[in-house]
Amino acid sequence: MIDKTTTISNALNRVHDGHTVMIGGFGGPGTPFTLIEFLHQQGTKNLTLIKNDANEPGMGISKLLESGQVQTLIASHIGLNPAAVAMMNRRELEVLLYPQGILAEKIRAGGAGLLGFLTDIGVDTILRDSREVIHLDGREAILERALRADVTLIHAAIADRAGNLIFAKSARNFCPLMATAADQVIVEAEMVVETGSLDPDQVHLPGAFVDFILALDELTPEYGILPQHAL
Amino acid sequence: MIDKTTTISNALNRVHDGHTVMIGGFGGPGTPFTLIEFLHQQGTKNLTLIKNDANEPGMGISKLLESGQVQTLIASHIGLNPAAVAMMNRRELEVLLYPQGILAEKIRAGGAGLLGFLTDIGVDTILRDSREVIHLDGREAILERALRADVTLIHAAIADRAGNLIFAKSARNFCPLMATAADQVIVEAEMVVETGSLDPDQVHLPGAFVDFILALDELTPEYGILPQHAL
Amino acid sequence: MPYKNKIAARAALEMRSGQVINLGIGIPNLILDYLPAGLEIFVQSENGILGIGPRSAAGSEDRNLIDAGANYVTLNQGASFFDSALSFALIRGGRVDLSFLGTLEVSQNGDLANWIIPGKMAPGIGGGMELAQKAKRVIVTTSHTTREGGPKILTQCNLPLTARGCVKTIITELAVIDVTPQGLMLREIAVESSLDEVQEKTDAPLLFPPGDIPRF
Amino acid sequence: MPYKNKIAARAALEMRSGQVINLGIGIPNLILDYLPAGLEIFVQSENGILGIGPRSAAGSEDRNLIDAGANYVTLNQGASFFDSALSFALIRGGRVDLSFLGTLEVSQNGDLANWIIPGKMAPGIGGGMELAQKAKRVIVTTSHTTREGGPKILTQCNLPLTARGCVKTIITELAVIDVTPQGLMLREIAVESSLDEVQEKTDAPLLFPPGDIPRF
Repeated sequence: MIDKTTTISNALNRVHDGHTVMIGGFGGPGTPFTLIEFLHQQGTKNLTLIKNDANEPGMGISKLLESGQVQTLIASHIGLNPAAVAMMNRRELEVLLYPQGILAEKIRAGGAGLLGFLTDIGVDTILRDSREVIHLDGREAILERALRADVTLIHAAIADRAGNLIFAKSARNFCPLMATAADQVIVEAEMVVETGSLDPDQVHLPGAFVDFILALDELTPEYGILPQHAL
Repeated sequence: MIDKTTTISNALNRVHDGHTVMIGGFGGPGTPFTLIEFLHQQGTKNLTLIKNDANEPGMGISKLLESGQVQTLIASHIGLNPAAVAMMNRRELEVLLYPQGILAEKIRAGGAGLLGFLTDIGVDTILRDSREVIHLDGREAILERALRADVTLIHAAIADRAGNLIFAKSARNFCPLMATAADQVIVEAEMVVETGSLDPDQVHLPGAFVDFILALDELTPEYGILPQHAL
Repeated sequence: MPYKNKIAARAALEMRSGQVINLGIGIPNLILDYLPAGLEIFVQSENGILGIGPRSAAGSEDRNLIDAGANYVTLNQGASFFDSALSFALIRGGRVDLSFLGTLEVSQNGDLANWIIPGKMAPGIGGGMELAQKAKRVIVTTSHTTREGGPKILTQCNLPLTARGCVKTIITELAVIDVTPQGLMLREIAVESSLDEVQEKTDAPLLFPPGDIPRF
Repeated sequence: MPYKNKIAARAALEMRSGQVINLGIGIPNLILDYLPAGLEIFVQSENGILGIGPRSAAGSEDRNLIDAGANYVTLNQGASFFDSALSFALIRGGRVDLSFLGTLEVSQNGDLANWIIPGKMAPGIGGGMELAQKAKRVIVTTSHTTREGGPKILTQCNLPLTARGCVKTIITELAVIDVTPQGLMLREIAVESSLDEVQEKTDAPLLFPPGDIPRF
């Protein structure tokens, strides 16, 4: 049987200096902390990262930002990470910010093999000034290009050996979109089950989009409850 | 508790002469045969239908086509319905045909509140001649507009009273896309369950997209196995 | 009651059963604490949830279940999860009935400015621009004035806009104000405030309905 | 063996374990009957399935489970269902390794024409154009000539194209032909055929590899 599980080093040596890497997660849930930590240790640099947010100082992709491994971050909102904001303000990090759903659509468009899409979001704002604008039926529309990456890193709750994935609750977010939009897709999974044990109607992402699976041995504290966000 | 179940007449009197109506289904699975039959009996006319295919003679939307209730059909492939092909060839029915995935994207774009998208599908073919073409980085791209409808009619396996839907196997197809892209969405469901009984991770379409639910009392023969496609 | 809670409590009365509602960060996040009895709403969160309930009690958090403001939350009956693209299809496709947003400035014609102070604060737009532009109804919940006492409700915004003409109602600790084609119409006034105070702290002319103005 | 089955049996040998494969209507639909032992492939269907198995035996059909050709089918282990947009994301996004398509005409540079005969047949494009343009490899499975004996493999297509330069290999009952930058290269020839017959029925020059040409 096809078995896409592999070692973390075999998976991550596909990420090279200068690569564009999509990283799943919205805040903590869905963030592949283990893959990120290894990428941090591996020292791969000059990366362009695409992620909704910048996690929080000392956590997740902030490790890559703080260590200077990242040249450009494409995101939606980095307000929860003052370290990233400070790097952006000091121009140590190029940050491209998009409306959150527009970022999601750009990634999805890349995954769907489209060239781009047209939206009216932001046409009446200063966003327009930094965008491609075309005219449609006498009104302005912003043309947004599709985004693709060399590699996508995501976290899943369950994977079968063929790469079919199930996400848990709000950990789904950008993960399935990003998995469609990269040349190579690496998944860390909390549980790996035999192919055939998932209900085909309940698979969130078909295995065809997945190249490598890392079975997580343990969940480090980053995956747990963050006291600063609890009551 | 919110309860979106209603009678078929209360649901379908939202479909008026001249409306654009999206109808789910790919072949039989996902086709809302009961809603279509009632729309046929209701006699609503001058309709623009959007459906992947034209079903087969005497079945599903072919009833609406054959009775002259439809002015325009927007579809991907109508080859399994010689009655529809004949009407098209006699110019009794206007038929607009798109590549299947482009049709799906046009509907999805409407549902996602986009104005349109850009694709290279068909740029090297005669399709190009009947499309809007723009230039992107020195290459031609086809601009496809988003599609929306006044009403969408779809079939689901399970609905809860709040409108959360689960589709069965290949009956999913265009149904969830079309449910995002209409002002009013009417669902016929094989089973209606109490709100709270579906696993939130297994819902295929969130209830926010659903306006009316018809609980099917019985499945007419159209829903069954079609001998012409069996071994 | 702290002013933020007063605003949230008043804002909660604007919701109707069956509505799909998005709650922004800050004051909007307090609204669920004042949910009127019997009201059944579906709270959407940009990170792919419909059907959020109150915040999780200490010790009962689920590591996989946060809202778009990173708070651990609970779920109501009938909830569902989906990806970020569908979440914003729901928003941009017009299925969000009501969006509560905080703001830096709001103008008399409903312009909203709440995401950037050029040269000072620009952490990103998040989901706010799409909510502001596409929700069926946008209600701003905000302190009536800035921390320094300056007006936030203006004839026109000075900061870059989030969306133009999107705000339908402004709820502050002093007043409930509707944005109408004629201008800002005072709908309600706080029991501890006065017409003079509200007008003084509002940098745009206010219209008054005929008769007594209800208090809240 | 009928010619269609002969083509399907030969085509089956082009698949590799782990590949995502789309099977068009007609001859491609017969390929699963000749799946080499031990080969594990993932058959995708445009209507939202990955992991299709053989057609359902009479009496065991599932009313909710058809392929894009309307045949009742079975599922393999590891199958999944999804909507039509994701199904074509899989196709246009480049995750289909191999697409088998029938054709009306195919040219020496790999142009494919299989969806329209102007004024005569135009039932729609279906998923064929996207598969032809975006699958990593396109193999045409077709009778070598038309029903009337005319050539289908041409110097250039006369019919409107489905996609330009997309075909990598042509498999007929007479030959396996690769489309190369230099032209059509004969890779294999049917045991009951001859070089002369293949060239005679092909309206484009054929290149021959050095040495014996394998038979199938």
